[in-house]
Amino acid sequence: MDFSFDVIAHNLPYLLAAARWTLLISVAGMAISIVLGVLLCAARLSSNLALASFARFYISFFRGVPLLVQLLMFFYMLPYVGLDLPAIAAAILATGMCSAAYTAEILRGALQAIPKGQAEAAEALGIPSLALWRRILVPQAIRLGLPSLVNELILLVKVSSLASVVGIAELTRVSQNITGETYRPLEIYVAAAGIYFVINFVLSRFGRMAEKRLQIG
Amino acid sequence: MNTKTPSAATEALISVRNMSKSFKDFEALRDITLDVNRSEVVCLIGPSGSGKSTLLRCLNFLEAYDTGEVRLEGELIGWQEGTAQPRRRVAAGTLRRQRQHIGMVFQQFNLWPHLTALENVAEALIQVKGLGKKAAQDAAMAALTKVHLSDKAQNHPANLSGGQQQRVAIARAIAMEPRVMLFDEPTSALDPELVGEVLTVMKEMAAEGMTMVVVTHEMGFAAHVADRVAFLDKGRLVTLAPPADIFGREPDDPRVRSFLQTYRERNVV
Amino acid sequence: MNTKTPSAATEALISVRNMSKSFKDFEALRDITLDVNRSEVVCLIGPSGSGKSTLLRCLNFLEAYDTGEVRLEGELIGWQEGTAQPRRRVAAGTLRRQRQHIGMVFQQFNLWPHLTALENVAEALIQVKGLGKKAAQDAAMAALTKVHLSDKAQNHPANLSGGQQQRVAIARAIAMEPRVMLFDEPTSALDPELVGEVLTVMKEMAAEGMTMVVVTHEMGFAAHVADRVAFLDKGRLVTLAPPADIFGREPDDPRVRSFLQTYRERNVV
Amino acid sequence: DLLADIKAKGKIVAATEMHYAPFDILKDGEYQGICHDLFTEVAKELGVEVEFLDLPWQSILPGLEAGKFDIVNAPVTITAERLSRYSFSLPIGNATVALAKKAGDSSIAKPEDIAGKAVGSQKGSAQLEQLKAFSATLATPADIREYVNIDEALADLAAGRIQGVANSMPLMGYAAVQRPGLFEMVMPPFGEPKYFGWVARPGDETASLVEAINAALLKMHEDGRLKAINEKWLGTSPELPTTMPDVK
Amino acid sequence: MELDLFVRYGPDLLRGFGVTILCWIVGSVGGLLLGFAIACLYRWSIRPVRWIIDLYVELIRGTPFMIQLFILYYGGPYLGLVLTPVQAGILSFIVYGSPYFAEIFRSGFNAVPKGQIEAARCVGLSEARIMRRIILPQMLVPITAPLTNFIIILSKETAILSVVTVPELLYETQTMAAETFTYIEPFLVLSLFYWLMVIVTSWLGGRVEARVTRHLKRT
Ligand SMILES: Nc1ncnc2c1ncn2[C@@H]1O[C@H](COP(=O)(O)OP(=O)(O)OP(=O)(O)O)[C@@H](O)[C@H]1O
Ligand SMILES: Nc1ncnc2c1ncn2[C@@H]1O[C@H](COP(=O)(O)OP(=O)(O)OP(=O)(O)O)[C@@H](O)[C@H]1O
Ligand SMILES: [Mg+2]
Ligand SMILES: [Mg+2]
Repeated sequence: MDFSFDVIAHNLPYLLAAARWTLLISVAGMAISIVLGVLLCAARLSSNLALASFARFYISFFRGVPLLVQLLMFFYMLPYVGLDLPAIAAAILATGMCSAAYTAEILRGALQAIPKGQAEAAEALGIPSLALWRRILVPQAIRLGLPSLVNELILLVKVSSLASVVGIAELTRVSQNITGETYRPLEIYVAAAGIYFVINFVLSRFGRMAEKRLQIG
Repeated sequence: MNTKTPSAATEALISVRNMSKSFKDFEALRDITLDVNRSEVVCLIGPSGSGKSTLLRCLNFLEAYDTGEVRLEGELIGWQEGTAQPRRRVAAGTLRRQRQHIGMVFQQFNLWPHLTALENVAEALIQVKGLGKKAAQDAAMAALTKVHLSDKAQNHPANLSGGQQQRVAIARAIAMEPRVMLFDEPTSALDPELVGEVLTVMKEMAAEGMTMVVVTHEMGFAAHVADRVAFLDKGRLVTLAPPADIFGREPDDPRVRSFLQTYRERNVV
Repeated sequence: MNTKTPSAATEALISVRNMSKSFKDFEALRDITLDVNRSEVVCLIGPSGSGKSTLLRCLNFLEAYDTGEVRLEGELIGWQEGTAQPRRRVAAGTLRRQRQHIGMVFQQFNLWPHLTALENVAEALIQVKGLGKKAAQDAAMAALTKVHLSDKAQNHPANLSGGQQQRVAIARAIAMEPRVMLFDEPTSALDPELVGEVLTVMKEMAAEGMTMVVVTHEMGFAAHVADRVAFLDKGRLVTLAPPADIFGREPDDPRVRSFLQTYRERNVV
Repeated sequence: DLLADIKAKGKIVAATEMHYAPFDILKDGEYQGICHDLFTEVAKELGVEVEFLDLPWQSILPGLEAGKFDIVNAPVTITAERLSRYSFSLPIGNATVALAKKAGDSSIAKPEDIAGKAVGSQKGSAQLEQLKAFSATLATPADIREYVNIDEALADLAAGRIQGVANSMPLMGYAAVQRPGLFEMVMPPFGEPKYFGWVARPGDETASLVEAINAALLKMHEDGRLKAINEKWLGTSPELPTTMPDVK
Repeated sequence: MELDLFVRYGPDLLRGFGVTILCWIVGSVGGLLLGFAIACLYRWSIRPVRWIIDLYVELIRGTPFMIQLFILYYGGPYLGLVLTPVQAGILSFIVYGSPYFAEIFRSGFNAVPKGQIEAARCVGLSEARIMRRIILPQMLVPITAPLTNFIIILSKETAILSVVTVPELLYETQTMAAETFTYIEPFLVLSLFYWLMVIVTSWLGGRVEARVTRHLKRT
């Protein structure tokens, strides 16, 4: 096999340029995923039946329907109801909203492992439920669920490749395009994998650091 | 020997009427009726599993009692006034307001493990009392100093000894300056010296007009601090009397008698 | 007053030599030297944070002590014999064998919340002692009965009162019939009556030749059961003497004196 | 009417999947290829600017129907079933199936030599149908493997799992030119002649646009631009019909 | 919507669905076991081994499955590793899932209070037994949801197996789409089948959760 580093060297700038889109979608998607995930999780556990069923439905829908289909719906069906989003907004929203369903479940799992007494102590002090969530429950749920959350964020980085279906030239798409022209898939894919790896490695190490910092005792 | 004069206030701050509570088929509390007057200290004693913690938890509605009433300053706690069975809970905000004036120290402490001792105490001051961060920390530090823990303010609960954790829990409750304090074995993990100190803190609080309900296994403690002592057995309130009547002479109730018997035998140092 | 005759056995079962333990910069134990003879009961007393729990945890190597030695029947616990600093740990299997003969009751109970009371007790009987399921359950039930909990055998810890949880923890340890028992405040959550009963159980165990190290805040308890009492303060072993010497007359050490002072004042019922 | 709208805006939006060399190539970040050159000329004829979009195939038809772009300027093989659902332009390329083999593989000299050998093709493509039909006429049929993308079939050819790849002639030829040491074209093409066209939404709304495009193509037939562009990319120029081919 | 398409392609689609389910279940179970083994190894080993495990986790987790599969399947033969599509698909699927599962398990280990493990050690339970009886049942409380999540995600990652010609669901729907030039129908089929798998997985996850949180519900 002749593995050509020249091909990689020649195409690296284009791959890196494409990686910027990947990065943008990932980072913005993560923000949506976490904020919305916390809210969904709270709704899912709420005693308000309407809220709880909405959250259940949301989670079931966004986990159930393939993200590809969700993206197409965001981009191509929303215009029919008069909401024409720019491609990048559709990509960010769809990935973020889909990921939020998973994040919500991770947090819900972690919350169950927090001893009930802690919420009782807050209740007994009259701490409002918003503060209870913000200060007591969510920080601990994030600590407990951190490895799973990092998993989810890494998946989000990778799944941002689907943004190509709304016409965004992100990393995977561009590497496919280059492959189509150079007929050198191995080289190009190794290079693309390298870029994904760098992004995810940073994310993952960040997660480990946070884990260390949040460790108690 | 209890040396305090009986409290002058006569109006009941907490009034419990025919209150019962079951866990599935198990009747943990049966038909409890009990008044706690303003500035009064009532100690709950009784064997393990007799329902002391459950009674305390019903007072601030951490357990929803089944039948009967619990009132604080005349206001029904937890349930909506005058609703027939099945009863309806009050709104969350109302319950929160009601609870704000009822401080509680848990048997298992229930500290928040991700916050330092200081943060554990300051949290409610910021969130409920609305103090600024600085003011809350000062107040929290003052409360920790009261229980001799200012040097461990920055430790997380996992790095505190059992007694230290218990004192943080006490500091957390007293910092809120509630009208009533519920203590669930506040000295169980303390050494004799600290028990004395916590007792002093509680005496001061009582002198300042704090109403207290204290579950304890320390008879000496009950004898010293309580205005009245309630003896629970198998979910029933068997005796409710000033400590002198219980500890000073042979109690009438055979159950109470045998309970105290074992205690006396052991404590002849 | 301790009425037991001093133990006849003289060989040290546990022998602690110049043992120290720090948490980061904090010296929790300094240069502890202590022998516990066969069938002897040693009580550890001292203020909160003085290192009592830490000492107990070093005895079965739950905390790896930094310097010095802990030996059980002559065998070094936890560290490999004769290795220089940095020391090397013994193999996991070896440590397990060493620990098997050291029972422990924790200050925080550490029950397994997903198992019922009975299962909590039976678990090690099946796995470590190799009993069949039925035999283990019978033995577990016998241990629970000893601590008056047979009726709560099927409850999970969350559905037990504090005292009940503590008794399950005691039953779990005694069911294993270890050679040494370490108790960390085994009666803190118990009412006087039960304290008496647990005490009886422990007395029986002592009579049967069980060696025990007991951390306690109950001076009466120490006076009744201990052969010797060790007083810890700020990580140091200040006094080690028969209880009569500590409780019977004014102790020489001023620290011990003031510690006991507060206790006496309170316990005049 | 779509054409009127496009003229009013002065811009036509065309979408394609930019990895089907030599028709659609993204080289050094720039869109190139036969379809690029042809459509640029067509847009000139229409008197409008052109904007090209790169979309994966899954997204092309939904996007077309949602009106996110006006036309698909990808080379799409014209088949009866597809014609029944969409409008096609006149042929813009030759889609007749041809074979590529590993360079230097002497066991395959002509298409018939694939008998009993493993041959890959693109799933769902018209060329696959042709290959199947051709294979059925052989004494021992070929072992036909179906790939989602032709890239992967070529990768497998390189890896040695298969001995041949069948796809449209221009594509096979281009692969052989790009990786001369690796791939080699097997002449001649086989099966029925097939053609590539561009795709528009069906119906009256787009009829005038398709007509205008066809008119532009015919003009380019005449003035030689079509030939020149093909020669630029393929070295040769295929015969392309000037009427819609008859497809069953 | 053309219903006769479903009749025409029905058998192929169902066969594709069968392949998808096969790869998904074998891949999930294999990944789960491998991930658990990795997490245990991590827990019980010394630093250098942990570094190697970390590297493995970062490498596999940090790169797209499609590219891993591509490299294994198309690059493998150059190193003498010739696999059939289904072999390559399932093998890479197991490997791909393992670091995610390992991380989830690792978080589970940390969720069990130290004191309980100490108590178990004190009565002489072996580490393996502590894992099975004390840690596992309790760590399932926080990790059942993330595990369910990831198994759901894996169900959709099966689609990537189509690049090495595993005849799974997406592969079949793409044929349908390419031949007939339709898209609504194939997407409908995809969504419906994936949704089915997701519903079953969430239901199972819910059952497991209900089972492992029983003791937490105060009566
Ligand atoms: N993991 C730890 N990290 C840092 N400091 C610790 C840790 N564990 C214990 N300590 C400190 O070591 C000292 C001794 O703790 P230990 O638990 O042995 O006290 P103790 O005598 O058992 O007290 P108590 O009677 O309150 O249980 C305390 O000051 C405590 O804050
Ligand atoms: N959630 C529950 N479900 C079932 N039974 C319960 C529950 N909580 C408590 N109980 C039972 O109710 C009884 C009273 O419990 P409670 O905690 O009030 O006892 P206590 O008087 O505080 O005992 P202790 O002195 O041991 O703390 C006990 O027998 C206990 O087993
Ligand atoms: Mg209690
Ligand atoms: Mg301690």
